[in-house]
Amino acid sequence: MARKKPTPQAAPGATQKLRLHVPEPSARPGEEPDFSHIRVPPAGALPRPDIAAAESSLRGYADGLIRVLDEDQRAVGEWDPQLDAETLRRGLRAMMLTRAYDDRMLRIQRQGKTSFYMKSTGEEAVAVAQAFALDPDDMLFPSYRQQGLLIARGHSLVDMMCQVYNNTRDRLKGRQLPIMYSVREKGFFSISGNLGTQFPQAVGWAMASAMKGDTRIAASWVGEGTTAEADFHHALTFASVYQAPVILNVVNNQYAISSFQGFAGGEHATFAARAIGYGIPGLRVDGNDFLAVYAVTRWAAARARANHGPTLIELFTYRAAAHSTSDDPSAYRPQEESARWPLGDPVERLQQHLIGLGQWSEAQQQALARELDEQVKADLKEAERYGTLATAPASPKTMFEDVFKEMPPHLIKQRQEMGY
Amino acid sequence: MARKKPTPQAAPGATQKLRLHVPEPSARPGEEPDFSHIRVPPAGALPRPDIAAAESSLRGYADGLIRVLDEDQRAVGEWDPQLDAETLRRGLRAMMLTRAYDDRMLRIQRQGKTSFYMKSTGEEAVAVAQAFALDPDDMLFPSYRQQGLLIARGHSLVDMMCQVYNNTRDRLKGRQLPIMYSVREKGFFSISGNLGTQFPQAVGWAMASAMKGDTRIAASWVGEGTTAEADFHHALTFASVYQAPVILNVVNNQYAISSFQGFAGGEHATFAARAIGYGIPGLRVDGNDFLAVYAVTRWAAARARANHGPTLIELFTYRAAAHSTSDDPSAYRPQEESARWPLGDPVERLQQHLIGLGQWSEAQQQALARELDEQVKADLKEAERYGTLATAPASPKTMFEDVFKEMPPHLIKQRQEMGY
Amino acid sequence: MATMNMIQAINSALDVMLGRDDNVVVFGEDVGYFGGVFRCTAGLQKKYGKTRVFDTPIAEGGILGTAIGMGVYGLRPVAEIQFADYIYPAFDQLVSEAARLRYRSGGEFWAPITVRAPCGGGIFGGQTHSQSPEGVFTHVCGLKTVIPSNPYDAKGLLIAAIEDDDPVMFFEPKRIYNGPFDGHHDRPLQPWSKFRESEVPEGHYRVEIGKAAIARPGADVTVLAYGTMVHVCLAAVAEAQVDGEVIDLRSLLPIDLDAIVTSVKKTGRCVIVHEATRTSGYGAELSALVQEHCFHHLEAPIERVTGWDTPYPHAFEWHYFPGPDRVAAALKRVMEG
Amino acid sequence: MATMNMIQAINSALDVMLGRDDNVVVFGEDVGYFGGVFRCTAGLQKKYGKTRVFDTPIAEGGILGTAIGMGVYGLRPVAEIQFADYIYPAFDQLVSEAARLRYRSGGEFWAPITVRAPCGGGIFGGQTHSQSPEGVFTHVCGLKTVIPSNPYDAKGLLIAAIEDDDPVMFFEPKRIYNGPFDGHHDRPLQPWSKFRESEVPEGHYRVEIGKAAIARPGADVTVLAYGTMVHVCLAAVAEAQVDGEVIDLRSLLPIDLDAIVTSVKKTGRCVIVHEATRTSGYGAELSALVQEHCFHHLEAPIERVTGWDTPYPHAFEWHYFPGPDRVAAALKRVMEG
Ligand SMILES: Cc1ncc(C[n+]2csc(CCOP(=O)(O)OP(=O)(O)O)c2C)c(N)n1
Ligand SMILES: Cc1ncc(C[n+]2csc(CCOP(=O)(O)OP(=O)(O)O)c2C)c(N)n1
Ligand SMILES: [Mg+2]
Ligand SMILES: [Mg+2]
Repeated sequence: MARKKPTPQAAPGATQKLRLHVPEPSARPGEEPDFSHIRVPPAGALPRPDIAAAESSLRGYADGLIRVLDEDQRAVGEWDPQLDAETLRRGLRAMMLTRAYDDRMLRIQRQGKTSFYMKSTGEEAVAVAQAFALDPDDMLFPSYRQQGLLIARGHSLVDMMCQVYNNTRDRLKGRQLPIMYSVREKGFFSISGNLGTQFPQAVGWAMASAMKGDTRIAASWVGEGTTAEADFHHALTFASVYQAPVILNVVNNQYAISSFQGFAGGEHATFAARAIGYGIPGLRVDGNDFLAVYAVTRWAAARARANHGPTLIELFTYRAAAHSTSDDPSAYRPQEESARWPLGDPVERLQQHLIGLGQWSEAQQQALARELDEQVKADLKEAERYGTLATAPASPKTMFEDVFKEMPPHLIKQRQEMGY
Repeated sequence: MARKKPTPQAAPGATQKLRLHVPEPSARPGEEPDFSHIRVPPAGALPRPDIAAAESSLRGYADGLIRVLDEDQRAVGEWDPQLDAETLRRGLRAMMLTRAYDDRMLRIQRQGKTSFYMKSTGEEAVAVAQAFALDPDDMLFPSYRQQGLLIARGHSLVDMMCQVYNNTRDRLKGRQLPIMYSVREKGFFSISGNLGTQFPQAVGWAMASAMKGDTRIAASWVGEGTTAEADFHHALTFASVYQAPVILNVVNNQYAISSFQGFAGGEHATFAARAIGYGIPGLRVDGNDFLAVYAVTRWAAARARANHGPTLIELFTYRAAAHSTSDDPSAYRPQEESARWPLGDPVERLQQHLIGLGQWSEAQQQALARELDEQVKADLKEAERYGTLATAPASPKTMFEDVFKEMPPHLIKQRQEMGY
Repeated sequence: MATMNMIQAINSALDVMLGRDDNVVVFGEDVGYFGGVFRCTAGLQKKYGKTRVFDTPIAEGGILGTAIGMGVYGLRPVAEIQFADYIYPAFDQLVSEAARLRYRSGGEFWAPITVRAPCGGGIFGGQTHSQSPEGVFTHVCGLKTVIPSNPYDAKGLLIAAIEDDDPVMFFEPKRIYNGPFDGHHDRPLQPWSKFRESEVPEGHYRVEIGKAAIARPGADVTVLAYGTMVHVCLAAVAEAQVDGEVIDLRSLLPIDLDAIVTSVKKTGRCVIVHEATRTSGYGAELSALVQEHCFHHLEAPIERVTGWDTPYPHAFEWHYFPGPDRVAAALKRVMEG
Repeated sequence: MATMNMIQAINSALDVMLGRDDNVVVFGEDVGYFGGVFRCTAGLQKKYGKTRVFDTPIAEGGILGTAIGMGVYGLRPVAEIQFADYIYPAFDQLVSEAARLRYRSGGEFWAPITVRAPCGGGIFGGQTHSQSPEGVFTHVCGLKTVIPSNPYDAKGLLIAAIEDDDPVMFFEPKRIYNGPFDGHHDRPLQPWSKFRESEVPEGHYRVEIGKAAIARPGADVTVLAYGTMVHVCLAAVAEAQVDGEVIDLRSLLPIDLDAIVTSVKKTGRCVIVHEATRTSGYGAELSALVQEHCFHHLEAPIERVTGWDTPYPHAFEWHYFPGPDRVAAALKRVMEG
């Protein structure tokens, strides 16, 4: 939790004036970054409970922090998922590809080739490790910062770029803001611009899967700031009441645009602890630790598949980049803060882990970085053959379609008015 | 918590079909009432913590049940508020008056003199003891089942009856459904027909009081069923973030119309436990124990006044009457269930306590019952002089007023159209 | 054929669809074991089981949020909002999600949900059990909105709504659940069984969404109404002794513009009636449409007879309710003007 | 006098009111330290402190629920909803509470809140950063709804809204924050500083809620518009070379009916323009009102030029946006028909 700067208080007993407490982050621009309030327990300290364990026996996990990679990036403790080197390398690759994709897309936005972009830099382990931990046909209800899910599921970058460009191959027909992907064949639900709405929808999907005696579970993601929305509460209530087979993830990257997580309640409890009041296990995990994120997600998935109900996971991480291309973090947080994040960088940590295992080298690392950058460039070239928002976007002809399954008379009339 | 009838499960490990869990109460009409799942800890067992105690040290209170009156209705333990006999007699009187009022109003509704009524039978200790524990100028944001707050604050029954009758003296000008009281001079906020909306409003009022360096705190009430609404989550979030001086009460009377509290999440956690995830103390109290309710409310009030922030109180009780005059509980719960409620009746318990103290007698009890019944009859006679909904309600002349502070032209025009 | 009131007709539609399609699920507050505060789902949980017909937490936003997720999975959820007045907590899930999903996903995902909600006043429910919010939903592109006025249409429209692959708002005028209330609250209510529209097939049939019905043919003035007001208008036409053509819109969106235009071009006069507050109510859209399409045929100003722009005052229900007298007066004005 | 764009004018209104009245508080998502995503509250927290100007959790329903409570206490809360598209989660608190409180309590309690929300498209914000939901709020009795079209009105109307004892919806057309955009997206935007309406008094003044302004007097046709569309209509009138009288409504509820009726009776023709979707938009109410009050003066059908009944498509913003060409075409039709 962020350090709570308490409002000064008069002597107890004496009737005193009430005072409003307004949260204050530990450091503002110009001040020294200060993460002294963040307790980082040693890796491997927490045991891995049985997937059938009663919620009441799991409450410690809401205040704890599940970590597998230690200071030297060695995997330690019961939560070590014991992944083989090949899988770890694929994970590293997917995270690096996500980062390379983000960097390239930011550039093309800066070049004016599209209107908007959002990076996930520093949070790649969340989406990639969780995609690896879930089954390919589990249904994903993401927020706008889990592009790593698509990349880890091997979706075409060209297809993603075409959406960002709103070009003639944009499967969303130029209708959506860049990065608001929807990829049905990859079990990736249409991203909404309205925060949190996907959370209860994921629960409903999971309830349906349970009604039908299916085996597929659902997972959803919101940021810590979004936990304040009604949809968060509705999702947890319905997940608890019907014991839905769903994994509800809160990505605590410390910020909601300019607001630090204290404005979502983070001064007074962890976000994992929100689960306790619903009788749902709440687990807090080092979100920059690929192995820990993978292991905790596997545990929650196994629990859900065995009809033991939902799990809330708080992924403790840091938003290293700006909120979006419309944002400039230097206006509200110390510049060097990102570099001081106590839990490090997920890509570097997994890389060091592999090197420590003798399964990876600096040389391979650099070669892979170059390879991925080339791939992204090549994909971008192809995507641009289908146009960009600046040049040739998709055709407005289709703009009256899909409001309804069949176009009602008034829309046919309006389309004619528009000249199509 | 209600006993959870678990959905049968296959052997762990084996990939199995998912199944939807749908809550089921312990007994339905025709079945034996069954409260075996309700743990009733001995009175006096729990210590009374310091009002400045950290929330993390109070989590046990969310699963516990604070009780002062033991089996013999003697006051025991640290939570005994040590009230003098006079105060106890006033409390008994207010609870009995509330019950007498409810019984009489139900009758007049059955006689067709008004359209609707809602009783608080069995829950009188909640409103009355809490009104006693708060200061007279603390602001109350009630639900529709805390008429006892008004009665405990000495509000005129005639005035309340005039609202129920929508008659010429109805201060709400015939606009509101019966029992939707609003009494500004008693710090009693306008009751809304929309569940839960008052919860964040109370937090906002408390925030304002804190901004202004005032000393008045706010209190609000919702039923356990209403905790599922967004407003509940918003209230707790804002109360936590700004450490608002507010007491948030959840009256768990086991039912929401026909739905037992399992449909609000009660199978998996207590409602007091909801507070934990927001870093707010959550205390569960025997809602039929006048002394316990009083003591816990005093504690929460003192905590708020000393700028130690909000408290959530779960008042564990039972809705002995129908939900409203539109409801017939025999359709969804065993008839005899109410009589079997393990925590007894709040009026009888306080009465026995006073008799045990040698401060009260059966004779006094009967005399008081007669006196109150007479008072209610007399007040009713007066109220009926100002008309009833069936005979002479308030005048429609005023029906276009108070939509806005000043009537805009379109409403003046509509009033003329109506002929006024 | 059976004789049904509107509650029975709605129950029958749900029963038929639960029986025909395993993907239909029915839920809402007090909907399961108890069968709904208006009894529309009575007996269905017993017949189809707890995982097809069930109670929910009291969270309209959660009910529709999860319903959308179920729809995405492939189910056809039918959710009840206990009173239309309580639909606002679910407004964001309806407007930003159910209505937008097909569009924003390029047709990849959609939410074939049906939202049932009792609406309208006349039962002394006060301002939070009497509202008619239908107009707001007609402004939301991506939602369909229907309101039946009798048992036959109620069952046929509800089945059509459940089978529709787009989200449908299905408003039930609670005042006419048991009989066609014509606004004369001082007279005994005639039960549905006395009227032809209570003859309802037991099995499956559809009333097409987007088609109006002519409740009473006439030559002098077109009266546009829906729900309870259809019966009020029929009474008013009789009492005003004008040859009014009463059109029961049944579907507000999509709207049967042809039926409206054909009638107004014939009569040259139009009165629009609804119970909802006037300003920016659906009557405004109807007035605009008629004016745009029939301008040169209009012989008198189009009149709106509606609820006043105030909350629904408990004691003055009958002053608020647009009864036959107010409609008749408007008819006379339009015939003269 | 100072020269201000709309952002500066709004900031100045808040500054003036925070300075004059201790009961004014300003809050919303990213409103405090950062000063708002559109910078409308920049510098105010530094000047007035954290308990007068502060950030909030991301919960629009909580923001307005607590705002109502503060209003009941006696404060004058000014809450920002970051984008009008995100107001729906707060819909119940607005409709069922803020709008109803004075009425249901017989005048004992009220919520003098002001809700600021940037609205409208034209900034490539896609379907969830471009909406114009104002029409919905005009259907809610108990709410006032205003939309300024220039810096002078923005400051004067915002001060009037804050001082108003009823809840006021204050919509800010974000496309004209920096200059009076006339719909010609291919031309450079002229900054406000080049226009008279950017001359704004530094101190306190009010623009009365409920009074329209004549943006351009004319004799041939009345053009009803508000917000960004005022500037689009001025351009269209010039390009169509008709002597149009452009009325900037400024306040949608209460509406300045006299100004509208006087103009239409003079011109005999009317075109209504808004960016929101057409069906049941506020244009429908305007059309109905004009037709009811000016029927015998109308020489041509009233036309509505609006956003289409689809979500706001990101890539096709300029196909969706009702630009000067579409308005000009309507003006010509109305002059002929
Ligand atoms: C309902 C709603 N309110 C406000 C916004 C504007 N908004 C977009 S992102 C954002 C911050 C979200 O922060 P968080 O949930 O922590 O997610 P993160 O961006 O950190 O991944 C806000 C306020 C929105 N999109 N939807
Ligand atoms: C927003 C909203 N949804 C639904 C209702 C209908 N309703 C009225 S009371 C009630 C049950 C409330 O139960 P609970 O919160 O436990 O309070 P109790 O009646 O037991 O005191 C319901 C569903 C309502 N009034 N408002
Ligand atoms: Mg965040
Ligand atoms: Mg209850």
